[in-house]
Amino acid sequence: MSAQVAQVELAPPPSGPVPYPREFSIQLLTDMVRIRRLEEKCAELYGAGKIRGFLHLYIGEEAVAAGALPALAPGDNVVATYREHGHALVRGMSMNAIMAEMYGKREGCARGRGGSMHLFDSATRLYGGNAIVGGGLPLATGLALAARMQHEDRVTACFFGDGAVAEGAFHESLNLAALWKLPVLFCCENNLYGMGTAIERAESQTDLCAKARSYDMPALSADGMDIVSAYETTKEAVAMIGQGPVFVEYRTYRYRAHSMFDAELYRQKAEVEEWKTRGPIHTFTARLKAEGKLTEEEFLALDARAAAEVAAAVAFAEAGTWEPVEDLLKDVHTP
Amino acid sequence: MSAQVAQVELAPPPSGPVPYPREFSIQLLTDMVRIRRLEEKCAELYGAGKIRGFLHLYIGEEAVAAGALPALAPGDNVVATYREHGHALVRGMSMNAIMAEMYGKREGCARGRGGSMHLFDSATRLYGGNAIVGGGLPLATGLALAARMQHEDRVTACFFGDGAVAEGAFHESLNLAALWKLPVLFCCENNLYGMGTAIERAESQTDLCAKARSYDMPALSADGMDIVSAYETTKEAVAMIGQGPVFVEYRTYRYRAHSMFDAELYRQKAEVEEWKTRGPIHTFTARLKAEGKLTEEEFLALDARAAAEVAAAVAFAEAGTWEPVEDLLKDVHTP
Amino acid sequence: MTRKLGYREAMREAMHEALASDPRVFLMGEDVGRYGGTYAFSKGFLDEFGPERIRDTPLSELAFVGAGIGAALGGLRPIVEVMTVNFSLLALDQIVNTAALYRHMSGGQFSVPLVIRMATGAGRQVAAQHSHSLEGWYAHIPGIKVLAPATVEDARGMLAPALADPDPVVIFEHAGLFNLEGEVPDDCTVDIAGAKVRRGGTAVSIITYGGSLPKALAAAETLAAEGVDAEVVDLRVLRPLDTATIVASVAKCRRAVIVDEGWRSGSLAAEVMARIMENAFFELDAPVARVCSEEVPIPYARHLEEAALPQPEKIVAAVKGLFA
Amino acid sequence: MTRKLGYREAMREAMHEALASDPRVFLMGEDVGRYGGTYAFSKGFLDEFGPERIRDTPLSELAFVGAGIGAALGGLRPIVEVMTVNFSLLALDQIVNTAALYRHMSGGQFSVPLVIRMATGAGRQVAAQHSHSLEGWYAHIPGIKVLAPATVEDARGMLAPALADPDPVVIFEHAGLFNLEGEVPDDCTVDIAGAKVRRGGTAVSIITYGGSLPKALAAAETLAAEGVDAEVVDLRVLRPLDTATIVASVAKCRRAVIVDEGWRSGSLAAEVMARIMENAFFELDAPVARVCSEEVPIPYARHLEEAALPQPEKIVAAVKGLFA
Ligand SMILES: Cc1ncc(C[n+]2csc(CCOP(=O)(O)OP(=O)(O)O)c2C)c(N)n1
Ligand SMILES: Cc1ncc(C[n+]2csc(CCOP(=O)(O)OP(=O)(O)O)c2C)c(N)n1
Ligand SMILES: [Mg+2]
Ligand SMILES: [Mg+2]
Repeated sequence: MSAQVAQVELAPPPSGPVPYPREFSIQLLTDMVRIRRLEEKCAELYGAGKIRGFLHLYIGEEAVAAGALPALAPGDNVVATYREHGHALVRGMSMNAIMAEMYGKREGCARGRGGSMHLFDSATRLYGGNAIVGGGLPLATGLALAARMQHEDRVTACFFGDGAVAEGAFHESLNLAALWKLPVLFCCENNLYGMGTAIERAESQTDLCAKARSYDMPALSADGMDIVSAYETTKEAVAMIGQGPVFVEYRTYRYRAHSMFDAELYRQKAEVEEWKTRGPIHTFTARLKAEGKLTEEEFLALDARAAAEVAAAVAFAEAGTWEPVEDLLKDVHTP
Repeated sequence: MSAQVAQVELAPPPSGPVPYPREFSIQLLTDMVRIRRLEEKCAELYGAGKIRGFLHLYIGEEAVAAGALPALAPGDNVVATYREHGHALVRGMSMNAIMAEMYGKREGCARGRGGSMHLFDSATRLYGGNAIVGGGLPLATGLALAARMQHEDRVTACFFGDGAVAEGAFHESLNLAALWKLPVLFCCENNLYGMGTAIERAESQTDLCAKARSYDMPALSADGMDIVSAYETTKEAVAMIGQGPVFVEYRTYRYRAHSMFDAELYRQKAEVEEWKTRGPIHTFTARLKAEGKLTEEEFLALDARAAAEVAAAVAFAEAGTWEPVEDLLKDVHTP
Repeated sequence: MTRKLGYREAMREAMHEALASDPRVFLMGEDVGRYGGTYAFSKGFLDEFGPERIRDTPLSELAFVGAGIGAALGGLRPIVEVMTVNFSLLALDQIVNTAALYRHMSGGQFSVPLVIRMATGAGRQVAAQHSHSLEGWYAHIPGIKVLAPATVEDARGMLAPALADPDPVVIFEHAGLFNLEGEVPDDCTVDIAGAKVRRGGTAVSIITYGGSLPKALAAAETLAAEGVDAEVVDLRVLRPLDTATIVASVAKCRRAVIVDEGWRSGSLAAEVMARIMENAFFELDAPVARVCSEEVPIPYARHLEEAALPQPEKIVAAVKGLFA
Repeated sequence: MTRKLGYREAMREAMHEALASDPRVFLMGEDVGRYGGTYAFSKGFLDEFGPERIRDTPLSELAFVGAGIGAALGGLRPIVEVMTVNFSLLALDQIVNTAALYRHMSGGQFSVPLVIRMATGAGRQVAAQHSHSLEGWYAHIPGIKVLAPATVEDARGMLAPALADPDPVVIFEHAGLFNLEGEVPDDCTVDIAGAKVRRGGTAVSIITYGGSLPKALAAAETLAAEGVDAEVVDLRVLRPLDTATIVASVAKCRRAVIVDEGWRSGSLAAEVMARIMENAFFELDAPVARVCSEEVPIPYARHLEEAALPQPEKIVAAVKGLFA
């Protein structure tokens, strides 16, 4: 009774031509690989006790952040969740700052005060990391309000999971953004589960785009395992933003446990394996190779560069310092 | 700029045959008149300082409670709002207990502890009166859950206003009820305003039935100025409940101010006057007369009985006693 | 120079001034616009400043408070009005988990210059769900400042420094004060740094805030007539609490009564007593007493409501108890 | 007879017993079913009791807590699990404005026999938004009872009387205790009426609850080694507070330290100090001290988190301060 298979028909693995020049294609792939390598290392470091607290891995979902964020402009705002290493990285935070933060070191983006769930970066307009499910949606709505009132041409992209859709915050924020026609891109990472609860057990209506449309908001659905779909759909959505908010659903899948404390009793191994056939990195790599945009040597080289970046980040974090305990009360208020 | 006209096309006044026997027709009319006379007196008593605190009148909306509640069975549950005198009365609470409660007397349904916004009656399964907008919806969902789990054939009717639709509680409750297929009748009294805010300024999608349907929940719309429409639609909805919750919108209008502190700056007098042409009592009276189901004498007689009932309730309340101050801490906990 | 002003008008003037002088300031909340403000604080603003800056919101406390946080992060200076503290429970997640923590969680990268105003308190027979006095809860949260203007002058003057503060500030306006009138200086500049002695005295220190201040002052008058010279301290700033002023008054008077409309157990009064315990124990001639609300949901009936709340007579009795 | 039991297993047993013995009892909350419970408290329950009685909910804290209230009114005995106190902010409106007030507002017509359980506290490096300790807030609300099982025996025994209580009961389970092991009697019947002395002593009374109890006991051990015989009082029931036991201990020891993981200002510790002020002032040889969390959102880094929270060393130092 406990295990269950999510009730979505599994689309065939992403395939077909990649409509981008070689360089951009490789950038997309590289970002996915960077996220993957970073997080594989994080899992290892968690086991080693270097990273503590909650750690939520994005492995399997890389095409979403790596595909969606390049569709944004540098002046746009990004709001994310506790599963946001990928977003921070692709948005432009240095892997060093991310890793040092997870180590709890002073050289981390939040001086070690936030950890994995609280990556912030004012330089790239990354407004967190938020450990409250749905907590980012009202915030994003307000950021968009500020942009509109100040006549700034700025989109606010707000990432959240399928689980967040059940929260009152989702409803109130979508309505407010639609009512006031605010430039918010609601990016729902639908990985079919909120912790151990499959979407069928959380939503009476599992078509999330239909839900978004009930606010009179346009909604698009992307294949979140296909970086081409993620990028193209996001671009299309951004172009529609002038008239008000847009909702994008990215249908994706989490390969790892929800967090490091999850025995995964709620789904069958076979389901995970099936989804792995749609893996965003290997399918995209295969497509690029088929098109002659990438050779195995090139892939190995970029993978090695990602691994080197991770190794450097670990070294950076290891060499980092601890915020002095005397500074404990710092940054509760603005000096 | 301040005043505005609600953006709904005004339907013609309710008309046409009344498909009920004389007795039931007159019962429906009588209940509307009882509410009206009760509340006119309340307004007067508020002016006289006999009733205090918040007082929200239902005048203009009587067809909703008087039409919807007779479609329920005695074993059904009712959850209402702070604008619930009518619901309490039609559900079967004595006018004496209502009036004494508003006086703050011990003989009131809540021993004077609740007042106008908190009418409760265990005998008729009236679970309040709730002064928090949207606060009753989760409660109703739970009452329905209890009924379902205990195999009781009991509907829970939950009344709330158009303003409540923007609350997260609405979203979470409708989803939960639809997901679990609970026997809740969500009764939305859409009087076009939440306090001074017209529905167009509160909802990106003003078709509330469309919103309800986004939870995969059937939704019906009734003319809330027409007691026949209110009764028939509610009956139809109750019959559909076996499969899960049903949403009913009653399109209605509040003739009086939101509360006793409202200068009504937000709407034009002309709008109110226009809606008065659709008044639930006079249009229904006219229809009954036209069909020969009611004479002017009969109307005057039932109106006089209502007035007498109100006068008796006032006398009852006036003669009531005060809960002793020594009992202040009573009923914080169950003894 | 001074002039006569009402509390309501004072708040209105303060908001008007802020809106007129800083284009980043805007007002957002339920019925602040077309309705003219639940308590008429913003009457006429919509016509003057337009719907972009005077924003009627849907009944979505969580989202519009959160939107205020976002707007503050985005460069604006929002005044978010939550109609009453009772409804703020629906927005507490955003206030506590986002606004208050944001600067710290981001390692100091972002500040949230947000002002949240809300009516608080009982006394108007609006019953259990509309009569909370939860200032003490808010005063527990690191990362926010909490203000309680209890005089017309503070109602007029506290908003400007609150808006100038780079971090979130929550202002509690007790509904029982709205019809208060007072003489105020033409220049209503006030600090939001600490407590103020509203009435000097030497025999007992009555420490209070918000809606209980007039009651404390009334009690002091009664006591004066009976020869007891009470000092009345208005906390004004509930977080951070001004321990120095509290301690100075208590050290002088050697006796103290705390008056607080919050329910007795876990009230802000308890915190004031704890501070006195920690900082002025040896100055005390008697244990500090408190007059709080009874531990009951506030009842509708007037006589029960009155019995549930702090009243001047109870304060007088508590003071006398200290000398018994 | 006694046996060895873990805190986690104790909670699980208690729920199992309730579910098995009373068909009106059911468990509802996020991931209580298929996931096996966030902290594995309900592992296997779904298979044993079925999805009607072990209800996985959507992420809708407000609605499912409210639904618990309705279900209780409708004749059931729900155990509603809110994953952690941090998320309970989203449900506070229903807890305060509905559950707590319901009986009083209805003039005694309806009671709400609801049990809400939630994890609380810091200490696992889960940072600012996941580390609140808001027991003190809940203890402020009339109409609810608040429990804090800090021993395996209480974890095993408190649920049954909570379910038997006709009114809402909130149970706080400190995540730092989940791996606690203890010897428990075969019959784990406990009351939910008051505090308990966990360690007898005469020199100082250390009063605490929940996750801080093991720290207080550790501090008492250290102090004992240095010749200071500390008594440790476990409040257990945070509302209503057991003033008598507090006062008896303080009157005996004449010195007291309150240990509370809540932030210092407005902490439950302040209320305990206020009660001592009111009831045992003349028995005190020194002002009561408190060891609370620092006034900072709980940071992620271990060394900062440790510095922010009460620790045995801080308790020892505070006790020594009383004798200085
Ligand atoms: C308000 C709130 N409730 C519960 C939790 C605990 N929690 C953390 S993540 C999570 C699942 C969220 O699922 P989803 O939104 O689908 O995001 P995903 O983890 O799948 O990326 C839960 C229940 C929380 N952090 N916040
Ligand atoms: C959560 C909450 N927010 C605000 C209020 C103040 N308030 C009371 S009634 C009301 C309007 C509600 O409108 P609607 O739901 O349409 O019901 P109506 O009054 O029109 O019957 C408001 C804003 C409240 N009681 N509760
Ligand atoms: Mg998910
Ligand atoms: Mg309405």
